[in-house]
Amino acid sequence: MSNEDVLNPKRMPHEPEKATLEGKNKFLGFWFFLGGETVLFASLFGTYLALNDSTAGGPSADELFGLELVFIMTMLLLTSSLTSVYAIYHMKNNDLGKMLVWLGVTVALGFAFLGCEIYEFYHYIHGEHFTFRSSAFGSAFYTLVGFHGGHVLFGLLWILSLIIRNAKRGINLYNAPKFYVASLYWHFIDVVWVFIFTVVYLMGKVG
Amino acid sequence: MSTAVAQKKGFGAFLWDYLTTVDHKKIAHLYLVSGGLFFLLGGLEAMIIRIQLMKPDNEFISAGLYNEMLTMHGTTMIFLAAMPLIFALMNAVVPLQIGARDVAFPFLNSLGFWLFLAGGVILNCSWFMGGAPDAGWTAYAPLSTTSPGHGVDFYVIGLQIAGAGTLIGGINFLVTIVNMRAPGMSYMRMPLFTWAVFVTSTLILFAFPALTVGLFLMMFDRMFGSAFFDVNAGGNVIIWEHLFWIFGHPEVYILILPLFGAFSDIFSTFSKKRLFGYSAMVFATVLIGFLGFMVWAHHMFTTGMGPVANSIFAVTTMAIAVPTGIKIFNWLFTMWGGAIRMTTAMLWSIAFIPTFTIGGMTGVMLASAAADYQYHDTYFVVAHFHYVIVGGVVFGIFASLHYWWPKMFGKVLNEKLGKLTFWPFFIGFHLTFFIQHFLGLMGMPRRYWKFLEGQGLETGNMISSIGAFFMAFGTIVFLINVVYTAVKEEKAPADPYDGRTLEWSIPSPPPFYNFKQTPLVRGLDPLWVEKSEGKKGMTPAEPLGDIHMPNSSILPFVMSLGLFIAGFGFIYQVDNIAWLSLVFIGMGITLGCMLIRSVKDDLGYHVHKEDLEEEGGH
Amino acid sequence: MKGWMGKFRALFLFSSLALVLSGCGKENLSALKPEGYGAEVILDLMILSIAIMVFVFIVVMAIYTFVLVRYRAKKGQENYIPKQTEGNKALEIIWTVIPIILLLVLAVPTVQATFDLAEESTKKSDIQVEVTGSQFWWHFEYKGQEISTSQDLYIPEGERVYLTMKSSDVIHSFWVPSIAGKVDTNPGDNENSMYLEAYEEGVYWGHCAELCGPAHSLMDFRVVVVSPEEFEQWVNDMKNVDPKAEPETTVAQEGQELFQNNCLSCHAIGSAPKGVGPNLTNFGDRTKIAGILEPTKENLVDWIVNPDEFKPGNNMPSNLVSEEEASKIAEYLMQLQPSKITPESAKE
Amino acid sequence: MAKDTKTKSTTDFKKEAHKEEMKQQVVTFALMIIFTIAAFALVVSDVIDRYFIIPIILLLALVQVIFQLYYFMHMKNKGHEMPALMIYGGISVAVMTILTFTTIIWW
Ligand code: HEA
Ligand code: HEA
Ligand code: HEC
Ligand code: CUA
Ligand SMILES: [Cu+2]
Repeated sequence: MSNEDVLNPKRMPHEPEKATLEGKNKFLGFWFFLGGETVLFASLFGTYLALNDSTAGGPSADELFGLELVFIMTMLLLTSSLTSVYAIYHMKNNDLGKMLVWLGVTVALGFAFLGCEIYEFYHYIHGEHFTFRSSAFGSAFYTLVGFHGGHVLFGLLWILSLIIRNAKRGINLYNAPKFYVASLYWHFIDVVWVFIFTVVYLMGKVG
Repeated sequence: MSTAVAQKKGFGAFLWDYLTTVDHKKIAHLYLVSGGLFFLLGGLEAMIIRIQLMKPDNEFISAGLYNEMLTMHGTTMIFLAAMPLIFALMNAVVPLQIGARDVAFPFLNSLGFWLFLAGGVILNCSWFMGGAPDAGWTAYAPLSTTSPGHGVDFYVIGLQIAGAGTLIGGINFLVTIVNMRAPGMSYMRMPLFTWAVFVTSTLILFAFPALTVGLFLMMFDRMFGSAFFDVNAGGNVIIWEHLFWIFGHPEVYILILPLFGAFSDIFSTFSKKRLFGYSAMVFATVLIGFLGFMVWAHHMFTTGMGPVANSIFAVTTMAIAVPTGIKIFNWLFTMWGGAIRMTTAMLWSIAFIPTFTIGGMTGVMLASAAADYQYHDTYFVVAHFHYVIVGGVVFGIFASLHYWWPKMFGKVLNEKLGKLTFWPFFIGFHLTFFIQHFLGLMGMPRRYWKFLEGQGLETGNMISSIGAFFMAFGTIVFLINVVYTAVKEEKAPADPYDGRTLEWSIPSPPPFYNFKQTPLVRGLDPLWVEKSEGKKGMTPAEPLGDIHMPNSSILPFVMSLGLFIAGFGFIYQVDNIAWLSLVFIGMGITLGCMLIRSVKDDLGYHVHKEDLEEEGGH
Repeated sequence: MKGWMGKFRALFLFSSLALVLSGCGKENLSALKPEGYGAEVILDLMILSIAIMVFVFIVVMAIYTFVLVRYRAKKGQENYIPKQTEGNKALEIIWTVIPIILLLVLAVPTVQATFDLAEESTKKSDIQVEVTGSQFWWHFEYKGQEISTSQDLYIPEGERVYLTMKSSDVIHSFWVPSIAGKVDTNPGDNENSMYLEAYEEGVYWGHCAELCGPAHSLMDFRVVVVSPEEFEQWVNDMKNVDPKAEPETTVAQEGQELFQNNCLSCHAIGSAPKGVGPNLTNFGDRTKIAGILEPTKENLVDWIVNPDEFKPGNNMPSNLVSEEEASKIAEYLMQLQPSKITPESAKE
Repeated sequence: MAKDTKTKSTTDFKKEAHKEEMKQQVVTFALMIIFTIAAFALVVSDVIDRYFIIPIILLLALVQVIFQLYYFMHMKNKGHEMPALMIYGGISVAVMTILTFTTIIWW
């Protein structure tokens, strides 16, 4: 396939993200990467579970966490997962405008989530004097949740740069895999969050 | 861009070529040279260790320096010598064996190399910047978290960066093998080296994240005051042990499996027989990879996990002997009935069998949990793992280098010098390490700066040290051979050994696009299949056409440079917060490069059919 | 690598095996000369595993030697193409099943021994010692007895002594090769346990087996095994120590004073919880100074003045006192012999 | 001309298929929201014994994740054999890791 064909496909195939060898590679490579990320987060979860009682006299999970904010954050992130599905749906229908809109919504929801998280951390640090250094529990908590937050931030910047870069040109076989893979990443972030709200917050509350 | 890099090149152009290359064959050269240098460095450190232990109560080097030496020896050998040398082989061979023109992600391939190099250089900078890490290659907390100075910081940052490179490399090879095989090359027709690389890459994918997390925790504890391993704030030092070994045990199979694959190819080629029990070999490789994840705690029998956990891990560990045994016997029966040619590559492979069997068997002895209460952390363990690592991995690397040298550099290594490399190394190896089993049982713990007089350990240590000199001699002969071959030997033909697999169907060294026409694979050992039907080479699977090639790029190098700079920022910001600026500069460079990579279209170029026709030949 | 290599290697293995079975190394240090229950159980396990391994190795080497002798390409065979065999189901099953059986033979006693050696104290009357590893010395506290010592651990012959193990800083590992295996001492709440059961009176060498800093290789200690009666005597003597007792000679008295002014902040005499430095109650009976030096007066003076020269990185400050003062302190320390039961009694 | 209509109808068919899938996605989403609310409600209301709550909310999380993977991330579609293999590989290592960290880290 010539480079022109890749940038300006004469006809969009059914799965534009997997139409070229590069696209197929990207698709597969990214899934594999997510397999590795699974172990990465499992190690962090394991560490958290091992240390969640090690409060060294500081506040415990039960005393610290409030569920209202976490619930809102969960809803934000879950919804953003759906909106990114919409974006890919429109990508497959070769409808750039709608795709960008939905990606935009996704990014907005993501930033809202991130805002909540920052607010939450700020509250713990300044309101409760619960920091990264207070105890092994503190270290484990901020590391696990912070790693997830870092992933969210990276995802947002990534999707944003894709939006800006491709705003003025159509969907083609070169950028379709990029959008697709970014959306996979976004879903994976959501998967991790499902476990965070369950294991960290809900189980922390149950005790 | 499309016309390949200028033909007549000065040193500058040559350097630029290698800095920007995304060609897997050149990346293989890069891995080989840097891995080789690190091997010499690690070997030098080993020599210093052996000189210190030559006689009792020796003061050749100080206690602190000894600990740095043994830590750096282990770390360098595993992460900076063995791993990259394996990656050199993977890069040089896998795409050729599956009939591909390049790897799936040429850009990432280059990035992986530069990250490894950046990490390795950072680690070794510690020597000149106030002391190397000194907590053992296992870096158990809290010795590592409380170790004064910056030594362990270099360990943490260096391994983190090098590890990221390895992870990228692993994913790259997985996708390459899944997606880029030539038509007809089904999974069950892949050469065993490729199979082994596939399983190894899977292990990398699942093992390295655990190390990444472990290193992050250690980094946070040392640099940002967190309390993961600080027992006074509720931390738990056992977490590090688990994270390290969840990575560490699979790591030793990451080291050995590719060479198991290489040995399979070598035995088969030089016995002129197809591999005995091919499907069993594949199955055993997969099984070893799988079991490799369930045994890590056999390094922790004396940690105190309790008899239940110890028993479980003892039994799972022993189970690995079964698939490994399947391999040993299949190799033997590959040679059975064959016509064995005793080339240097074959010599190393043949020496591997008894050596590795001994190492594996001492492994099973170690796996016997209760008995490990005696063996653990003694020279018995040192003997075990050098038998498997040197006898398996290093022998394997030497065998593979002799075997694939013509494919990598276009010349067959000199056979006489090859044998002169082998014999001293082989004899020296057994001299050094066989006796160490007994030293261990006689009560000599490992990581001992000194042993005292009157404990009956003198003779053994002396013999052991003498052996190390033989190994050094062998290594030096190898270096001489490399130079001699480059200068004196003649150009090698495409298929100097009457080979069986696809890499031997193209010129030595191959053109940058590897295969002018993708070959059609019609069975296991595809080239052999064609040859046995009287054909000269492979039948193409496609008509001659344009070849799509990736563009070179300096970005991987710059990205790694960014992390290199940021690494120093992280290490020194503990002393003075101003160093944080380096973190921002370095991360800025790296993230900036990522942004450029993401927004700048990079579609590669095409080598045109007409140009290919002009080249003619082959 | 011709056939003779294989034979040579087999021979080599045999002779070394003979070496193992006949035992080698020093009596009080080698894992191959068990003088206690743990070491004996483990040696049995080792011998079983070595036997299995030798069997496997012989089988492998037999095939190996045969193949290499028989199937080397001969001159003039350059164009010979061997038969391309795919495999052999029966053979493959054999070399899967036989190793499984061999491993089961090893696994069962392994699990048994693992549980056997994990036994913990059940009776109140058991002798229990709390072992604490510190950079680079060992502290021992006899539970319920108000006895604390360092470096030399006294235990009665033929009785199980239960140890609980912890660390005050980094991970160490407590290893007495000829009596039992080793167990790590972890900092924090992860306390371990093990037991010692020695068969013969004697002084047994112990090592620290986990990298713990520069002087890791010098963190030696000893287990002094005495008869049960002697042990009882020793316990009584140690309980009744008067930490303030005046030494006889005047030099020693001056030494005592100097010691109290300079050293008592770290070193206790008499029963006391673990301090920064070793407890010196029965220092006069030590087998070695700081675990490694012969217990002579010169060595002691040298140690007191400059401990770092002998144990790099240890936590005792150098040059606390002058050489002259050190000599007086040495006089005092060497006469701290509260009990007639000493390492000499263990040697009969 | 004829060719053109054919293209058009396949595109329509494609769109139809995508739409069908999209409906599934919305249902998936609704279920996920319900599960989430259920999990939070269980914890807040405190009606069930805590020993039961934890397995239940973990189960709910698991189901959600399966939804994400199979529907949102299309793992149910074909061409996902390798991704599934690697995700399950990752999950098994993850399970072992977490099992370890919840059982034998402290003793
Ligand atoms: C390439 C690297 C490599 C390989 C392949 C292996 C292979 C094995 N290792 Fe080794 N090991 C290391 C590298 C390796 N190891 C390192 C580096 C350490 C130390 C780390 C440190 O602490 O610094 C270590 C430490 C180590 C320990 C911890 C010791 C301790 O610290 O106390 C144990 C314990 O179980 C062990 C066991 C095994 C086993 C059972 C195998 C098995 O895979 C071996 C299987 C092979 C065979 C058994 C031979 C062939 C089989 C047959 C011929 C069939 C019939 C056989 C029988 C029936 C027995 N290893
Ligand atoms: C791939 C892994 C690998 C390899 C190949 C080796 C190779 C060797 N190793 Fe090592 N070793 C380890 C991995 C490896 N080792 C690990 C992981 C540890 C544990 C560390 C720890 O406890 O934390 C260890 C520990 C270790 C110890 C124990 C230290 C201790 O516990 O106190 C000893 C002691 O004898 C030793 C010796 C040797 C020797 C003699 C070689 C020889 O085979 C080396 C042969 C090579 C040479 C001799 C090079 C010769 C070249 C030159 C001399 C030229 C130099 C020129 C220039 C630099 C220009 N190693
Ligand atoms: C800051 C604490 C500290 C002070 C003060 C100190 N020591 Fe020590 N001492 C130690 C430590 C720690 C060790 C253990 C060293 C080792 O083996 O690693 C030790 C070991 C010893 C030993 C060897 C003990 C043995 O069991 O074999 C002797 C003897 C000794 N000190 C004497 C003295 C004398 C005499 C003084 C005063 C002049 C003194 N120490 C002051 C900390 C101290
Ligand atoms: Cu304590 Cu080594
Ligand atoms: Cu292992």
